[in-house]
Order: sequence, then C-alpha cells, then structure tokens
Amino acid sequence: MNVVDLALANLLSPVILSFALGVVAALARSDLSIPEAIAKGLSIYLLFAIGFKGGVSVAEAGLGWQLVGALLAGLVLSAALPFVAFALLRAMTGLTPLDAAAVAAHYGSISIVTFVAGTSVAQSAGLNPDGWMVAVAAVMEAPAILSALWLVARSGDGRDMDADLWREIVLNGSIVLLVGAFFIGWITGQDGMARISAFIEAPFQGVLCLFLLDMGLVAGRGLREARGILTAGLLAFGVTMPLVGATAGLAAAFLLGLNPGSAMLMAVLGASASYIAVPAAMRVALPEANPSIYLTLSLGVTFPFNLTIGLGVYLAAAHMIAGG
Amino acid sequence: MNVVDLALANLLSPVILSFALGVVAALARSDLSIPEAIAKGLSIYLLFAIGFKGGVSVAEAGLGWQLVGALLAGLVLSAALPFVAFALLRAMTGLTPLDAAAVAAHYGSISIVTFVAGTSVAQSAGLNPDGWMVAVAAVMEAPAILSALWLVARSGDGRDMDADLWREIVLNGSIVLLVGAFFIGWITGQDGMARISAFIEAPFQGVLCLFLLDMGLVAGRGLREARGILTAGLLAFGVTMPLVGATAGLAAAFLLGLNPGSAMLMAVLGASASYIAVPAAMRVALPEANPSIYLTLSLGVTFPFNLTIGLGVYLAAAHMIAGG
Amino acid sequence: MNVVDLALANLLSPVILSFALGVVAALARSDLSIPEAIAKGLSIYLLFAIGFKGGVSVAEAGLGWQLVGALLAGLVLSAALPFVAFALLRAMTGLTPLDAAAVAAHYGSISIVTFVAGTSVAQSAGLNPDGWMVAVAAVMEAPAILSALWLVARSGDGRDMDADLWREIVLNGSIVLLVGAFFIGWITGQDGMARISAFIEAPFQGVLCLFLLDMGLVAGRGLREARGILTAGLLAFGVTMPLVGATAGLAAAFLLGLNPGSAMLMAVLGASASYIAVPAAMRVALPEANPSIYLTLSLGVTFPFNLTIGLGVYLAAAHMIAGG
Amino acid sequence: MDTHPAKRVEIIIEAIMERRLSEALRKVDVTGYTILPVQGGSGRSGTWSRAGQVGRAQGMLAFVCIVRAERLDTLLDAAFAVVKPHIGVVSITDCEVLRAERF
Amino acid sequence: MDTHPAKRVEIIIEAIMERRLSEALRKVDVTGYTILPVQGGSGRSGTWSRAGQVGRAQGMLAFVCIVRAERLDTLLDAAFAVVKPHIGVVSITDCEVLRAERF
Amino acid sequence: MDTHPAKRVEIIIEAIMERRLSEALRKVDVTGYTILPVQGGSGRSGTWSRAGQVGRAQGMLAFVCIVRAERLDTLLDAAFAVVKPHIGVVSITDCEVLRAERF
Ligand SMILES: Nc1ncnc2c1ncn2[C@@H]1O[C@H](COP(=O)(O)O)[C@@H](O)[C@H]1O
Ligand SMILES: Nc1ncnc2c1ncn2[C@@H]1O[C@H](COP(=O)(O)O)[C@@H](O)[C@H]1O
Ligand SMILES: Nc1ncnc2c1ncn2[C@@H]1O[C@H](COP(=O)(O)O)[C@@H](O)[C@H]1O
Ligand code: NA
Ligand code: NA
Ligand code: NA
Repeated sequence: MNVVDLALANLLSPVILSFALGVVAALARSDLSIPEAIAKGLSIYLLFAIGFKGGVSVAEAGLGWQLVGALLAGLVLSAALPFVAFALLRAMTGLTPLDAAAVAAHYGSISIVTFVAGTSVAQSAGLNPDGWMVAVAAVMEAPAILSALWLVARSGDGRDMDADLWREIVLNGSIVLLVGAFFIGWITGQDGMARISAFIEAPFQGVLCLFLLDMGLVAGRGLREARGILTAGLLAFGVTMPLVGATAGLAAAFLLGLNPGSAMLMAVLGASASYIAVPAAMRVALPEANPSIYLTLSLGVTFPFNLTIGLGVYLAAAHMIAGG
Repeated sequence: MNVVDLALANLLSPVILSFALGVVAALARSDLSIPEAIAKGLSIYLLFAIGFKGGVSVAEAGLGWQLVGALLAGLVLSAALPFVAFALLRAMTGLTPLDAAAVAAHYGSISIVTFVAGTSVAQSAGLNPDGWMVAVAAVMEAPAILSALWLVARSGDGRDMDADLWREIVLNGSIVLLVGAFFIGWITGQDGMARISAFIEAPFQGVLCLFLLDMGLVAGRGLREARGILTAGLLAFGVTMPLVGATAGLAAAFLLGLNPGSAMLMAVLGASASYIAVPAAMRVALPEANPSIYLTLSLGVTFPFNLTIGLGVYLAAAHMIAGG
Repeated sequence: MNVVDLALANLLSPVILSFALGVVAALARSDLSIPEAIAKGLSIYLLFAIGFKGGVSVAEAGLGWQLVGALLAGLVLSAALPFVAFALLRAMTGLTPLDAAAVAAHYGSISIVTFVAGTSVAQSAGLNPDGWMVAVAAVMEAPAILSALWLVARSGDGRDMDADLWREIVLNGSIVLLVGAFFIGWITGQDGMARISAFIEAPFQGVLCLFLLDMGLVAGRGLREARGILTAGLLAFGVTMPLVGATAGLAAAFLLGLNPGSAMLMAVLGASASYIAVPAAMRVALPEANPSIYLTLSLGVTFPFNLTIGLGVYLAAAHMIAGG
Repeated sequence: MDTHPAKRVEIIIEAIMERRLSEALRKVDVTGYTILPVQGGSGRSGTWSRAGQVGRAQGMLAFVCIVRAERLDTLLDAAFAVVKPHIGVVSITDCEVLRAERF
Repeated sequence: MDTHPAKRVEIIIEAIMERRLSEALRKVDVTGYTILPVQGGSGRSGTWSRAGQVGRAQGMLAFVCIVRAERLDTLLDAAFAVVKPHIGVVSITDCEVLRAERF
Repeated sequence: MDTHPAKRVEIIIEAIMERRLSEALRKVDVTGYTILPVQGGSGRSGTWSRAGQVGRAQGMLAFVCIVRAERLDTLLDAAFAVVKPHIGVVSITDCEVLRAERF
C-alpha cells in the first residue's frame, strides 16, 4: 500500500467518518449531543490508555539518548513555534497583538487526539513510533504559553504570570493523567499490559470514534456560532501554520535521527494545535483575548485539516526524510 | 430448540432479568439510579453500534429491491398505525381526542431497544435479519407524529406544525446517530468492523444489560408515580395494540417476501412504541396532552410486554408465516 | 511465588499504582478529576460485574451449608466489630461518644472495592474464593449501623431509627445492585456468562484502575482538606482496627472451615471500612457527628492501608491458618 | 461598590423549549441569560427526576436573566408567549448589579 | 404583563435529605418546587465538591420553592423541622410571579 | 418563624476562575457559599453550552453567597477584583434568612 492509499484509507476510516458525522450533525442543527461527563470520561480513557501504552513500550524497548534529544526538541519547538505563528498572524490577518499572541500559544502547544490519530496512521503504514513520544507530547503542552505571555508583555501590555497559573498549567489534569499513566505502564510493563489490555487496547479505536464524534459536534457548533469570525486570512493561517509546524518537527526529527514513525509523530506534534489546555490557560492569563478566534481556528480549522489531509502529508514526508 | 424454549431462554437472559431488577428496585423504592449522563452515554453507544453493524452487513450482503419495499412499508405502517391506535383508544378508554392522538403517535413510531432485543432473539433462533432493517427502523420514527397532529387538527383543535419542529423531529439526535453510524458502517465495511468490533460487538450484550437496568428503573418509577392513571382500558390497549402492530408488520413482511428474521423485526417495529423521540415531540406540539399517560403506557406497559411476551410471539409468528 | 512476592506484585499492579496516582495528583493540587457521573457509572459497572460473577460461580459450584454459616458470621462480625472499634476509639483518641460511634459503624461495615482488590490478589495467588462471598459482603453492609445507633442511644443521646432510614439502608442502591446481579448470575449461569463475559470479565481490571484513580483523587482531596483532623491516635486506630477486624474474620473463617481464598476474603471484609453506604446513613441518623473524621479515616487511612499492606498480610495469614 | 437596580427574571421551563425560548429572547434583543440545569421537581403535573432519563421529554431548565427595569415588560411578553401553553414558572425579583453598562 | 407578589424560598440542604424534605413539603400541601443540583460549596463544615464522588454522603441540593406570602410560614415550619439538625441554608426573597393561580 | 435580613449575592463567573474566587472570598472571611453548575448561556461574547465540552475554557459557574448586609461591601470588593477582567455577572438581592447566627 503506498502513501496515497494510506491517506485515503485514513479518510474513510470509522474514526474520521465519525468526526465528519459530528460536524455535519452540528451544522444541520441536529440536537445530537454527548453529555459533558461522557465526553470527559472518554478523554480520561484515551489519555490513560495512550500514556499506559507508551510506558509499556518504553519498558520493552528501553530508553536511549534519543529520548533526551526529543524531549529537548519538543521544548524548543513548543517555545519557538508561537513566535513564528505570531509573525504569520500579524502578516496574514488583522488580529490585534493580544489576539495574535493567544492564537500563537495554541499552535506551539499540541493536540493529543491528533497525536493519537497520527499514531494509528503510522502503525497502519507499518511504522513503529517510539513509545516515549507521548512524553514528548506531554512536555510540549506548556512552554508555548510562556512564549505567548512574553509576546504580550513585549507589546507593552505587561501582565504577571502568577505562580498559581504556572502550577495550574504544569499540573493540569491531562498532563498529570498522561504522564502518570506513562509511568504506570513503564513500571508494570508487559505484566501490567496483560492484565488490562482488554480494556486499554481492544476497545481503543471504538472509543476514539465516539470521542471524535463529540469533537465533531463541538467543532461544528463552534463553526456555526463563529461564522463571522473566520476571515480568509485566518483560514489561510489555519492550514499554513500546521505545515510550518510539521516542517519544523520533521527537521528536528531529522537532526535527531528518529525512526520514520517517531519522525511522523514529531511532525504531528509540531502541526497540531491545542484546544483543551491552552484555551483554559488563555482565559485565565489573557481574558481580553477573544476565545472564539482561537477555539474556532484550532478546533474548527486546523484539527480537521490535520486529521483529513495533514496526517497523510506528514506520513509521506516522514517516509521521504527519515527513510524506511 | 423450539420456539417456546427460545421464548423462555429470552425471559431468563441477563438482559431481561436486568430490566426486571430495575423495575423491582424502583417499585421497592430503592435509591438505585443510573446518572442521566451515563444513561445517555449507554444509549449513544447502542445506537452507534446498531447502526454501524447494520451498515457493515449491508456492505457485505448488498442492497436489493426489498430494501425499497421495506422502507416504504415502514413509512406506511408508521403513518397508518396511529389511526388504528386512535380508534382503539377511543373505543377502549375514556381518553380525550387530544390524549388519544398523543398516545397514538407513540404506537406508530418505534422503540429501538425493543428492536435490538428482537434482533438478539432472532439471532439466537438462528435467523438472520437483513442489516438494512435498522434503516427501516429509522424511517419509522417520525411519520406517526404527523398522523397524530392531523388527528388533532381534524378534531377541531387546529395547530400548526412549524418548520422548526419538523426539523427537530427528522434530525433528532437518535435518528442522526443511527443513520450516520449506518453509513459509516456501510462505507467502511468489514475493514471498519475489524478495527472496532472489540468495541462494537464484544461488550454489546453487557452494555444492553445496564441500559435495560436503567429503563427498568425509569419504568418502575413511572409506574409508581402513575398508579392512578392506568385504567383497565388503558392496560388492555397497552397489550392489544402491540399485537395489532405486529400483525400489520408481519403482513407487510409477507407481501414483501422478507426472510423470517426480517419479518420478525418488522413485527417488532410495528409492535413497539416510542418512549424517547415521540414524547419529546408531543411536549412541543401538544403540550396540553398528559405526558404521564403516554409515557406510562409505552414504557411501563407495552415495552415490558414486548420484551417478555411479545418477542416470543412475534418469533413464532414469523416462523410460521415466512417459513424458515 | 511466595507471599512476599505476591504482596510486592500487588503493590506494583496497575490498580494500586492508579490509586497512588490519584492521591499524588490530589495532594499536588492538580485539577485532574473524574466527573461524578462517570465515577458512579464505574461503580455501577463494578457492582454489577462482581455480583454477576459471584452468582455464576454459585450456579457452577452449588451452595453448601458453609454459605449459611458464612452469612451468619458476616452478620455477627458486622454487628460486633463496632463495639470493638468504639472501645478502641475511646481508649486511643479523644473523640466524643457520638463521633466514636459514627466511626465505629464504618469499621463494622465493609468496602466492596477492597473486597474486589482482595479477590484479585487471592486469585493471583492461585486461591479460589467461593462465589457466594459477595453475598456475605452484602449482608455485612448494614448491621454495623444498628450497633452504632445503639451505642449512641446508650450514651444517653436517644434518637429514633425511623422505618424510612431502615428501608434506605437495606435497599440502598449498592446492595440492591450487588444482590440483584448476584441472582441474575445465579439464574443465568454459564449461559449468561458466555453472553456478557466480554463486558463483565475482560475489561474488569482496567475499569478498576480508573475507579481507583478516582478513589485516590477523592481520598487525596479529603486528606488535604482534613489535615488538622488526623491526630496520631486516629491514625493509629486507622491501621490497628483493620488488623483487629481481619483477625476476627480469620477466626470466623477458621471455625467455619472455609477454604483459604474465602478465608482471606473474610479477613478483608472484617478489615475494610465502608465509605459509601455508612457515611450516607450517618448523615441522616447522626447529623451532628463530624463527617470529616469518618470519611478521612476510612477512605484516607484504612482504605490505602488495606490496599497496600493489608491485603498481603491477610493473604499470608489465610495461607497459614486455612492451609493451602 | 457602585451598584445599579435591575430585575432578575427566573424562568423554569421544559428542557425541550430551550431553543425556542432563547430565540424568542434574542428576537427582542435580550441576549444575556444563564441556563441552570434542574435535577428534579414537583408541580401540578407530578414529581419528576432527571436520574436515568434518556429522553428529553421530561426535564426542566432554569433561565436566569438579568435586565434593566425598563426592559422587563418586553422580556416578559416574549418569554410568556413561549411559556404560556407549557408547564413552568416565571418569577421576577428586584436586584442590584455591578457593571450596569452590561445590561 | 400582570404580575403578583409571592415569596421565593431557597433551601440549600444535604442531598441525602431530598426525599425527607419533599415529603415534609407535600404534607403541608406545598407541591410546587424545583430542585437544582449543586456542584460544590463551602461553609462552617468545610469545603466540598461533587467531583468524583460516588457516595451520597457529601453533596447538597438547592430547593427553589415559590409560594404565596400567606403560605410562607407553613412552608418554613415544615422545611425547618427537616433542616434543623442538618447543615444547610434557608433564604427567602420577595418576588413577583406570572400566572398567580398556579401557586 | 424568626427571619433576619441578609443579602444574597449571585456571581456568574467563568469556571476556570472558581478556585481564584473561592480564595479571594476566603481571604476576606467569606467562607459560606454554594456553587451551582451552569449548563449554558448567552451574553455579549456569544452563546455557549456545556454539552460535549472536554476543556474547561468554556463554561461558567454560579456562586450563591448569602451574607449579612454589613459584610456586603467587603464581599463585593473581593469578588469584583477577581471578576473584573473577566466575563460574568454579579447581582445582589435582599433576602431573609433563618438561623442568622450562621452568617
Ligand atoms: N411553586 C413552584 N416553585 C418552584 N418551582 C415550581 C413551582 N411549581 C412548579 N414548579 C416547577 O415547574 C414544574 C412544572 O410545574 P407544574 O406545571 O405545576 O407541573 C415542576 O416540576 C417544578 O420543577
Ligand atoms: N452563607 C452561605 N451562602 C450560601 N451557601 C452557604 C452559606 N453557608 C453555607 N452554605 C452552603 O451550605 C453548606 C453547608 O454549610 P455549613 O453548614 O456552614 O457547613 C455549604 O457547603 C454551602 O453549600
Ligand atoms: N443579563 C444576563 N443575565 C444572566 N446571565 C448573563 C447575563 N449576561 C451575561 N450572562 C452570563 O454571563 C456569560 C458571559 O456574558 P458576557 O460577558 O456578556 O458574554 C453569559 O454566557 C451568561 O451565562
Ligand atoms: Na503544535
Ligand atoms: Na410501532
Ligand atoms: Na469491616
């Protein structure tokens, strides 16, 4: 199967079609909705499962110096990409510095669901990403926020990042669960996996379908509400920036000599934009920034772009660059 | 195993016993309850799984002209049965025309959980209903509502069916999810099923147990609240009407030459009464109609009647009529 | 594998590590939390699964006179242990008679999650506890409450146990679900299990992980809130009383000649303290008693003690006493 | 602190009417309201609880809507047109608000 | 719009007391009330939150009950008998209602 | 029944600000409040609903806080410092309470 076939197979997978169903239902104003508690339950399941699987595969394969490099690269990418995003936004759109900085934070950070979907695609293509890539995902959540706040401070609008906010970001529920499950998987290894794989592995893709159905519903609702906000410039940014981020991720992977699977995931992390952790941090730290802009862009534009087109492109690129 | 054995086996299955447990717990005023969000989550799972499985089996077996016939028959049954129900109600009970029309709408429409339980019974009996019967179930949800509103209008109490209500009914969450999952299953076929069958098929019966436990709790609570409402006439209607509906369904199946499995499900669709979509529509369109009457009848009387006695009867009848 | 290895293996199992993750996250003030509805949903799943499995194994193995003896022993233990606990509390701590009685009620009653964790440990050790031990667990929930109310009445603070409260306790949701599922399992036996084992057995350990993660979060939050309350005396009681209860349980098991697996579970039931049913009953019956004390002790001290250290000790003791 | 008089309108209405009430309010330019979930209740049409419900037929919501006094009648007329044929309760309380320019 | 004076009583009470309070109200013929879920709170007995709770021991509910002024004392007496030994808060506000015949 | 005048303050605020508002209230010794979940709403920043949301960025909460009149200004000052840069609504109603010693 070549890369184009894989990309198409991804497009017609239950997971992507479930997302599409959600978007269509929301745009058609169906009253289909998933209760908040269920959506949170699904995300807790997914984070636990991803973290745990990553940890188990580290227990199997061991760690190498590459992990250290990848963690550092992740930190740098997350901190640096907001500057690129900020510059692009100021050039391509009419956003105020404040709104531009808020959006930029999202693009430095990552979307764990995009990461999961990317892992599936990589594995379908026979690639074998390193388990510790989830740790890289975890360290990439927060640094982008700092960069964004620095950008705002520089544009004259000083504000202090209180210790509380800092703790909230670093210890936010998703990170703690992902990292905690990673360590549990690492400690218990194959033994632990044998006990809970029927819960962690077997139903995973199905749960992901329902979760993406929900994300589709939320994204569709957001798009309906925010019609007026999406200018051509913002739309263009929403599909350009992921390509920029993916390129940066691939470059880092190339320098570190990661295997093609991990290289693809590095691209995915660079390309994806946060829509859970960073929006919450922005509401606290930059309450005047307009949340419709950053939520619509990251969840309504970049997330579907990555899912449907991006993943195929990043896979092809990783193949080319990292060989395999 | 003959039909009586099958009916008994059904009565003593975990699914039916879970329903009974719920009813008994509610009547005994235990505080056992399932959170609303969980109940909704279970129903989302069931609708997604049923729709998806139906779609996959269509991808396997293909469509025939029978589907078209069955869809039409479903539309006609759903539109026509309310008139029969209305006449019976006016003859057997003292309901006002308004209340009678509201009840009638429920009996033209269908209960998807009864449909699922019927599918299990059919499969245990070695029958093989067509996958597209879920599409028939979907088209039968709404037409009955129109008939009921027409009945009300005719009895002098004119009211308009606004476009909004119409959209709400046709795009209600359950239908969209069922039909959407059907198409996802159809598009992804066995490939898709291979990816998510551990989620869609393996735990299905168990999830159904918990869902029926919840339905038993809600039905039992309703019966306790509505003691005073259930006259002998209403009770008689609640067990007669499903037999009438089943007969109509079987007749349609016979005319269309459906296989015994699909014939049984056609009977089940005719026999079952809505307790989710139609009650909501009635609250909007006929707010003066008493909801206790239609909820108690459809969920407290007809639903358990179908589950415990009806399914066995319809199976036997389908065997006789459609051969097999 | 000897007993020490088993105890260690238990400590490093995904289940216990998930609990630890929850405690650490809560103490570190992470905002990780599991929605209330999901936590309740998980507990409904666990109760249904435990009850059902117990019932199926009774359908397999049959009942013996030992069951009757064990049920009686359970009743006696539950009713008697509060007196021991009350005496210890009065000796070791400065609690008022009212608070001491309220705490005592918890230690006569049982924790079903500790029971489940104990079952896992017993089975990993190759032991085979009787399925009807879940029935013993069920009868042990309530009697302790009566003893506590009697203790309060005796200390001059008369209050009446209204019929309502009595019904609430005996028909509380957990008991009804556990016992109901037990009967469903018993009636449907291996046939029923074959239908739903993919739901009941396969994902069980994984669901338990998430549930214990939640219990860890709640326990950790409670510990943080109640820092000031935990005196050295209370702490000492919280780890002494389970050992006393376990000893009483083992003695009963020895007298009844239970197999080592059931003996261990009898110890676990004696050792564990309620944190769901009894706290609710205490809020109704003894509203002046301080809930922080009994919740912190049973969930924050005794529960983790049993999980991490107790289970290993009770396993070793059951091995020694009941042979095997 | 500077406060300004206003009216707090609380509309307890069937959940299925949520969208209709929102739209009726929007039509008369009342765009500020908060919707609280309702867990159960009792009235002339009996007692109900949300526990375990899958359907939307049973269940109510509470709209809380704070407006300037001079907008009250417009609001009530619009709301009442929606609520009228349905079960539900409308109550109005005097209140004071901060940031009056928002209402 | 025609409005009529009434009283809005808000009783914040432990969730386990729900059935007892409902029954006490019913006994004095107060059959109209709405129960709002409560997510957390703080008081003399500490801070609590519903997150992750399985048991019913912790957790409160808010009863909102609108009555005519002349029924207020009956209601308060009945409610207070239930609330008294428990933690919780009872507040009363003057309000206006539509459809006075319903109260 | 013996009642005493007090103030009922209702603060509708972004969910992410919950801890900050609680702490601000605690700092000025306002330790009694109840937090109600909010299901959706509408305001100058648009319409939102909690349905299906995983993140905490969208979503509001309602703090209900009953205080004696003489504590009102302290409360409002503390609350307003938190609410000010954020979306949200603060309203104050006169009420009567039972068990005045609790406030
Ligand atoms: N007096 C009242 N105070 C507060 N809520 C009420 C009152 N009467 C009715 N309700 C609410 O409105 C719903 C419908 O009331 P009803 O139309 O009387 O059946 C009830 O279930 C309650 O939630
Ligand atoms: N002043 C207050 N205003 C609003 N709610 C309160 C107040 N005091 C107590 N509560 C609520 O009542 C519960 C119990 O209060 P307490 O009895 O003071 O511990 C608290 O957790 C709050 O939910
Ligand atoms: N007039 C109002 N009455 C009640 N709630 C309001 C009002 N205005 C705003 N809100 C609530 O506050 C949130 C934010 O309002 P805003 O800052 O106007 O966007 C809304 O989503 C509502 O939940
Ligand atoms: Na990124
Ligand atoms: Na029907
Ligand atoms: Na015990």
